[in-house]
Amino acid sequence: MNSDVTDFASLAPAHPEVLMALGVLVLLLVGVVINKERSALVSWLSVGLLAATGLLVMLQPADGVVFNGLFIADSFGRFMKVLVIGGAGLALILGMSNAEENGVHKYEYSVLALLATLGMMVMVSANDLMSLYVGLELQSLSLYVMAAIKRDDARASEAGLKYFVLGALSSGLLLYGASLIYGFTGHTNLGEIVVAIANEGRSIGLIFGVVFLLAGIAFKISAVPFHMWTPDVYEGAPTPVTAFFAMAPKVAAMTLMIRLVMDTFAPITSDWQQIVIFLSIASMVLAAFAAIGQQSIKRLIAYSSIGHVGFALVGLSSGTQVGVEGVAIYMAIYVGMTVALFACVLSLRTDKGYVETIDDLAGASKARPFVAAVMAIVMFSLIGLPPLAGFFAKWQVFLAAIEANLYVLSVIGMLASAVSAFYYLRVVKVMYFDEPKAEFAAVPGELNVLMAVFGFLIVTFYFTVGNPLASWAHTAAGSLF
Amino acid sequence: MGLEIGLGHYLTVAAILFTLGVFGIFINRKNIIVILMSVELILLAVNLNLVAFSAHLQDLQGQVFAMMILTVAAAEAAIGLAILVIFYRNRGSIAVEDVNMMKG
Amino acid sequence: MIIQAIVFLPLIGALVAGLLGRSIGHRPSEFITTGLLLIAAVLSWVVFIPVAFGDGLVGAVGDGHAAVLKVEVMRWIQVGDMDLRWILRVDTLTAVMLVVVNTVSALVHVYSIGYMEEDPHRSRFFAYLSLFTFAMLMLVTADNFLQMFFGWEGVGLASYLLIGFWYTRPSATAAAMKAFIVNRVGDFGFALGIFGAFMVLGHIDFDGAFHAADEFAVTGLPVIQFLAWELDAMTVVCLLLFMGAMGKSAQFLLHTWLPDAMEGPTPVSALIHAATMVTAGVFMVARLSPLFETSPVALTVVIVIGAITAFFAATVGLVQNDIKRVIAYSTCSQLGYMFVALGVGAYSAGIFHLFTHAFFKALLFLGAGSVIHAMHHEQDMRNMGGLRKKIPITYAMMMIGTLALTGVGIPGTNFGFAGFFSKDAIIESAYAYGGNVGSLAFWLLVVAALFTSFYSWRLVHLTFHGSPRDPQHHGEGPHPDPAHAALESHDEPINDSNADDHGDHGHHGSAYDHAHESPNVMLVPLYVLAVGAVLAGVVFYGMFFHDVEHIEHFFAGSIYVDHQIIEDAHHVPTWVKWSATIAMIIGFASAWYMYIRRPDVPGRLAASNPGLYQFLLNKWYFDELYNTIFVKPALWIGNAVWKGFDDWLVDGKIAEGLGRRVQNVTSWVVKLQSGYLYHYAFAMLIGIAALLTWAIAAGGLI
Amino acid sequence: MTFENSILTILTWLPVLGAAILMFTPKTALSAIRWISLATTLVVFVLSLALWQAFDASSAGFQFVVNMPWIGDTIGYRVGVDGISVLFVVLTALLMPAAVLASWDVDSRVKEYMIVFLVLETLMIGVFTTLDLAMFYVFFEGTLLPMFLIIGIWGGSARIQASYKFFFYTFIGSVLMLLAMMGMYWDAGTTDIIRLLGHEFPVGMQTWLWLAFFASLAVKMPMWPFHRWLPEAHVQAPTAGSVILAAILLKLGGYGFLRFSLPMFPEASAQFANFVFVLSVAAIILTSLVALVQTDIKKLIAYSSVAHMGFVTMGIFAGNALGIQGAMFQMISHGIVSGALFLCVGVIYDRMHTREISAYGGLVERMPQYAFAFMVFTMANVGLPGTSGFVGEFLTMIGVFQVNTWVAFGAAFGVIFSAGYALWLYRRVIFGALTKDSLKGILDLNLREKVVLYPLIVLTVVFGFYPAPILDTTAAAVDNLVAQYSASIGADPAVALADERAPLEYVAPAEGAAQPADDHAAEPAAH
Repeated sequence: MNSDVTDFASLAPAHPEVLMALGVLVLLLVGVVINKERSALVSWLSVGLLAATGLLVMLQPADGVVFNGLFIADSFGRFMKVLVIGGAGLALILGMSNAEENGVHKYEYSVLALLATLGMMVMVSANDLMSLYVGLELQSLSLYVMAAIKRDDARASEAGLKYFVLGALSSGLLLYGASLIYGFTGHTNLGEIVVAIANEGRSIGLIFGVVFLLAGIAFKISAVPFHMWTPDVYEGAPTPVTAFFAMAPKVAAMTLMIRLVMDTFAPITSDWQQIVIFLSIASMVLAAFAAIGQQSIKRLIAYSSIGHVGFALVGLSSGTQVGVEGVAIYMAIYVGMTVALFACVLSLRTDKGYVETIDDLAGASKARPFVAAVMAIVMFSLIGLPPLAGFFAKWQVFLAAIEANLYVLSVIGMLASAVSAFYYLRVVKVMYFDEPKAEFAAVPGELNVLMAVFGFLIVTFYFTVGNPLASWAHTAAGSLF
Repeated sequence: MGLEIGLGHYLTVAAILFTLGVFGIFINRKNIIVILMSVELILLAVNLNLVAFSAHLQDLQGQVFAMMILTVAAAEAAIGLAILVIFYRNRGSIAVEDVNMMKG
Repeated sequence: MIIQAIVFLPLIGALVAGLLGRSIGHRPSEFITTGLLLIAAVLSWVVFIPVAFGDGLVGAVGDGHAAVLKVEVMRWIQVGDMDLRWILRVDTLTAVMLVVVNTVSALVHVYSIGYMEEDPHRSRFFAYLSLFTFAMLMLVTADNFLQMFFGWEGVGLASYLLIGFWYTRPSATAAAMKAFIVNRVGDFGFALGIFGAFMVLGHIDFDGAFHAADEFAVTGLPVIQFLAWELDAMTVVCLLLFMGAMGKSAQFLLHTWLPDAMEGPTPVSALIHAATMVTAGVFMVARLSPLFETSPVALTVVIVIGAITAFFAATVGLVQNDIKRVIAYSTCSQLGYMFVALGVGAYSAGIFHLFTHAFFKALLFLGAGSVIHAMHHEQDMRNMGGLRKKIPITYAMMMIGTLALTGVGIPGTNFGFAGFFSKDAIIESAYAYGGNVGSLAFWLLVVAALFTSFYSWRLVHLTFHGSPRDPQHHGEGPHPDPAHAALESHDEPINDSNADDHGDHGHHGSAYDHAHESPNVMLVPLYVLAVGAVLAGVVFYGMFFHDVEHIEHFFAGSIYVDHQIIEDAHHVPTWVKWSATIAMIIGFASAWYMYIRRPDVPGRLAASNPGLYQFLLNKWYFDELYNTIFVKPALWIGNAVWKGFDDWLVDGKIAEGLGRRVQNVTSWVVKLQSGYLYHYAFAMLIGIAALLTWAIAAGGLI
Repeated sequence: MTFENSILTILTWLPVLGAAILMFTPKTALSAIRWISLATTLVVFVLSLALWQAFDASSAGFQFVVNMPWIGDTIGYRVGVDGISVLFVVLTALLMPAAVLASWDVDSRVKEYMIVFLVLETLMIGVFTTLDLAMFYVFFEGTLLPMFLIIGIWGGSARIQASYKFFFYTFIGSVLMLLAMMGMYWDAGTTDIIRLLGHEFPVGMQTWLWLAFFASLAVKMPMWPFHRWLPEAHVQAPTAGSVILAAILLKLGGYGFLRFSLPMFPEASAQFANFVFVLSVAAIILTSLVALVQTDIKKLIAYSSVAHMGFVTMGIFAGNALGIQGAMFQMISHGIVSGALFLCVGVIYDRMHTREISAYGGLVERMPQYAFAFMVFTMANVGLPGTSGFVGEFLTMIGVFQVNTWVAFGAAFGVIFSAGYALWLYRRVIFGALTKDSLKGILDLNLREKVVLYPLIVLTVVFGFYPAPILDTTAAAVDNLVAQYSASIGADPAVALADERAPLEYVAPAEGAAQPADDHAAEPAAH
């Protein structure tokens, strides 16, 4: 463990984060000095910064532990960082065309998004309870603000408030757990905690700590029963912000969870498995049923994201490398589908503004055939219907579950996915089988591009990204074992 | 014989504080400010835990952790109040009951 | 080559007339089909003559069982150890059938040119006729069970199409359906019989099967687990096969379709429902005689069914008023005779009767057709009478046919009409069979003979003798039969039968006055058949029944020949030999008494015991019975399963019920999301608590 | 890139290529769209014939095999056909042009319509050509997607409910099969079907796997009582949709049984055989009776399809060459016949826009050619010898008779009932006097309809008289399958006769009882 931080080169593993941090500060200055209406510039610059960081992550792979073991960089972390950065960048792009309406045209928005991303990167690379907490808070605090960034909108502010209160509670839980773990193992460094647990075995205090810690993280990935904030915040926050929430933070938190359970709590697998299975089943089932009752598209998306977290956890609960691999692939595909989904939602605008409820989509297939087609594809993919990407995601995680003989979990999960098909199909039905009500406005260019690209990838997953993604996830998962 | 104050007592106190904080969040039906205070109470409990442990373990990390939590908590409180202000501007109330435009 | 020609010429005719008929016109299709059929008929005689009078079948090879000539056409179904091929098999039995089928068919074709001349769909009609002939030929030349089944169903199809030829008449299409479905009931048994035969004998071609059947003499009879019971395999197989025969030959219980089949044009009735198709069952049993010989039980059943049919059909025939239905029931009854012959083991006698019957029954039908044609499609005998003067030739022909049918002849001499020889042969062998079954059959047949002669003469009297009785013609004399009004409804579809096909209502006025002799194209076939009806018996008596050696040599093993029964049949007491003749005379006398001497008697008879009369008139109420115990329940079950199981239970309760449950759960779950912060926080705490307890409990830390 | 290793790939993906081309054709260029799709399907058909011609029927193994790992270490790109699957490929390719032609007059969203159909063709062909377990599921389940849209978008009045039922019935069944497939992967360590066929699954596991597969295949088949979605889907679907549904999608179930249940879980199959028999007979008898009382032409034919599928399942689980060959033939034949029947219904539906039987009657007056075509297919549906419908029914029944006379006895009732409902339908639609004014002006088959129907008539009759092309193709593969099956359930591999001899014993004289039987087994059947 290298404690000498004077040498910049020795920080190679953390270079992306450093770059990001400096970049954010610069952009903050830029935003302050330039006048408001040029703020689109800041957004594009932020996207550029994210792209640069992402490239740095991919092209300059440097494994290692720095900052006295607070920070670890491995291929698993890199995989997830790329997802985080990609998700964040795409979310920013999604917000470009409609910044004004959604009140995300202020340069603060981009800056906050970048800060949140930085926090997520730290989470992904956290190797110590402290860095974990700091990264998580950096992310959360930025997100609270982003949720409420549309200041004059009551729903947005309520979303921010709810998110903040519950988020604070959850970080309280997490901290309480952290303190217990520290107390009963005597360490805050994950690596040392493993050793300690392995030696001392488990105790009630430790289990308490684990439960609280996982509960705190479960809140971030919005797993049932810590999901209650999700529908409200997703509905209240401006759509681009919702898109941001739906992608990067989930990936980061999921990474954190994986790293903790697979690494730190490896010696007490049987214990955390119970917890994860509980979360998984609860999320899949409740989301499947609750979503059926929704009218608002964004609430629907919220519940669907809850459900998908549940499916991802199916892979995790197997506690095997295949499982981790599965989760990694699942998150990647989930991000891809979410991008396409929000691109569709943001490009369907009637004279009454952006589509809010599912019924607003009626007859979209006639007015906007391309958007409708992509949306339908995404819906089928979210169901997990082959040959679309969503199927291969489910295939991976359930494969892991079956390997771990979690038959009940698998059957429940499959039935839940069958139920969930009900509300996804409803969207398709409204778009294709029902008669059009309203006219739809033209679609902005970049959204068209996004829909085209991700729609294509979802459809042709088996031929295009499937193989490279799988092999990359394989190596990534390998670094945890 | 004076009573020896041990780790257990500290933990108990912390636990009680923590429980109070949590209950403060969902028993309280009046004011969001109270909720913010309850959050602080929770963080306080955590800090107490950490300090107690670090004393017990003869190890500094816990106190460092506590320091960090204090600073972050400050930022958190600031942001929380800011959001609260916005909400008040929009709704003219900070009663907990009124925070339910969105449900289902 | 000659064989293929015989079999496939009709097919060619059918295809030409059927597919091109509309484009080439009616005349050409008539001539093509008829011409090809005539050629086929001549060829089949060419095949038959040497068999009958020469030294056996030309080009035949003695193959195990029979001197047989086989022509392989092509492969059919090869699966596992089952090797099915299209093979034309010709031996004596087939040769006989070829002659019967092709001759009658050719004559009917010729006849139809005259009979159907007014019909707008003639080419279709001739296509069907030729198609039928082809199917029938495939049946008789079958070399394996399945090919026979093919012909079997093929004739069924043709019969379906021809009965329903006048498709605008509901009664016709209904009769067609009934015929097909009732036959299917028989085929249900036939099919199972084939499966069983293949399972028991391991072969689906006849020779292989017969070999295997012979083996049983050595190995003993196999036992088969059929349904719940351990049964003698051969009995099961034979009975199942016989079920098919019953269907096709309209035997008791499965006879109901035959009378209705009279909805078809009269030439069809002559060809299909008298001479050829209905005898397919007889042919099948004869063809499979080696199998049936292995199961006495099955043979007994054959006798009983045959005897009952002969009697039952004759009784019904006594009171029918539709000229065609009378003949139809007589056909049914005669088929019963044939089955009795088969059952007692006198297969040759059965075939003999089949052979002769084909001639005189076809003659009768065509004669009846000629009458109907003369009366402008009037078929109710109560509206005829005194036609003797109007259509003398037809009258003469009908007389010959009647004499042959009633079996006029002098026992002990070689003088008699065709029916005389064959029918007496059967009655004698029935007596010779002895035992309860034998004597039962004997007496039933004798009584049936009496009835036969009665209703035949009744037909002649009502139609040709006496004085005209059609309503418009102010003829004298009361109605000879009561319940005329009651029966109008019953006969309605037949009375105005072809009216909608031939717009000649005008004639209906006084049919008698306009009655006219048929054209030669219709009469010539009658002459030919008449010759057959007169001579067929005396000429072929020898080789079919007279002495065993001759039979042996003639059939050359194509059927099983039971020396014992034939010998015995020749040495029955004299009174037995005379019994049939006496019965015939009694029948004739009573018919003369009731319809010429005292035309009022029948009415009083019927009035005095109406129950019996109605019972017979309504054919023992079989249609009503079947309708009640089969058709209605089937439809009821169908409805019940559809509405009750599919729609109500599966769809309404299970599928959509599940959907409703989901909705319930959903609304409940959505309520949980109250929108209040404290509920959310509470939920989180509950979650924590639950996880803690579970983790700790499951972890066994408490 | 030889014919050997490319033909299947091309066959499978060519339709998607066509769909891609359509995607870039302007939606207003209707005739272009129609002709492109027709051309694509025709090319595929020709290629499939080439495949069949190049197929070596004498070998029981898979041919034209391509096998390479693809996604991770589980899913691979593996294709190949054997005697069982090749014919389904041809059948699919044969009926797609018919479907396209039948949809010539579709006027709403023609572009999407054709695209969806072409995609569907790829998925269907993929099911039969793929040799990878996971990919089988991908294609098998993938067919749901286009079919859901076809019924839902271009369907009749109650289309939405029908499409939902279709989707959920099949989807819920299939997810269980998916789990079973994963279990198979972990037990055998591969998704390569060729290797899976060689793998012996533990008996205890087989039971569960069998049931999971049954849950999916029985619904797809559909077997009684899982058939309720079928009539509804058929009635609502557009003509071409019904054709494809009846002719091909139903066959996926039978194919699944032949490809997985029987060879991979023989013990379980043997153990569940009677269960399947019961359901099959129930299907044959009950659904036939239900068909007897239908008032909707399409519904009647749909129910008759269920009954005919009963023969298929019955034959498959008879487990002897007769039964399985019969089942194969029955599937192909039913594909042609039922497809043609739905085309026939489409013909009059296009003219009258009603499926009510009572709305018709006496059509033969105005439409003799149509009456002829309908008669041929009706008779094939009835199973008249000389039509393709007979061979399948006969073989399955004679095959199952060897195993269980009860089943054969029950199934034989189908012979009666099928005649009942088929002729009843024909009588009410075609026969009778043409009294209804609405029908007075109805026109006979036009050229396009003739081009669609007449070839099918020819096939129906030809396969009835000369089924050898089909039976020979399947023979080797089926014999191999039967040999393995009977070996693994401990029956005598000597197929048909061994089975049939089993229940026979001879009464006196005892010595050399079964002797002559085996002689017969040895000697060739015909002269």
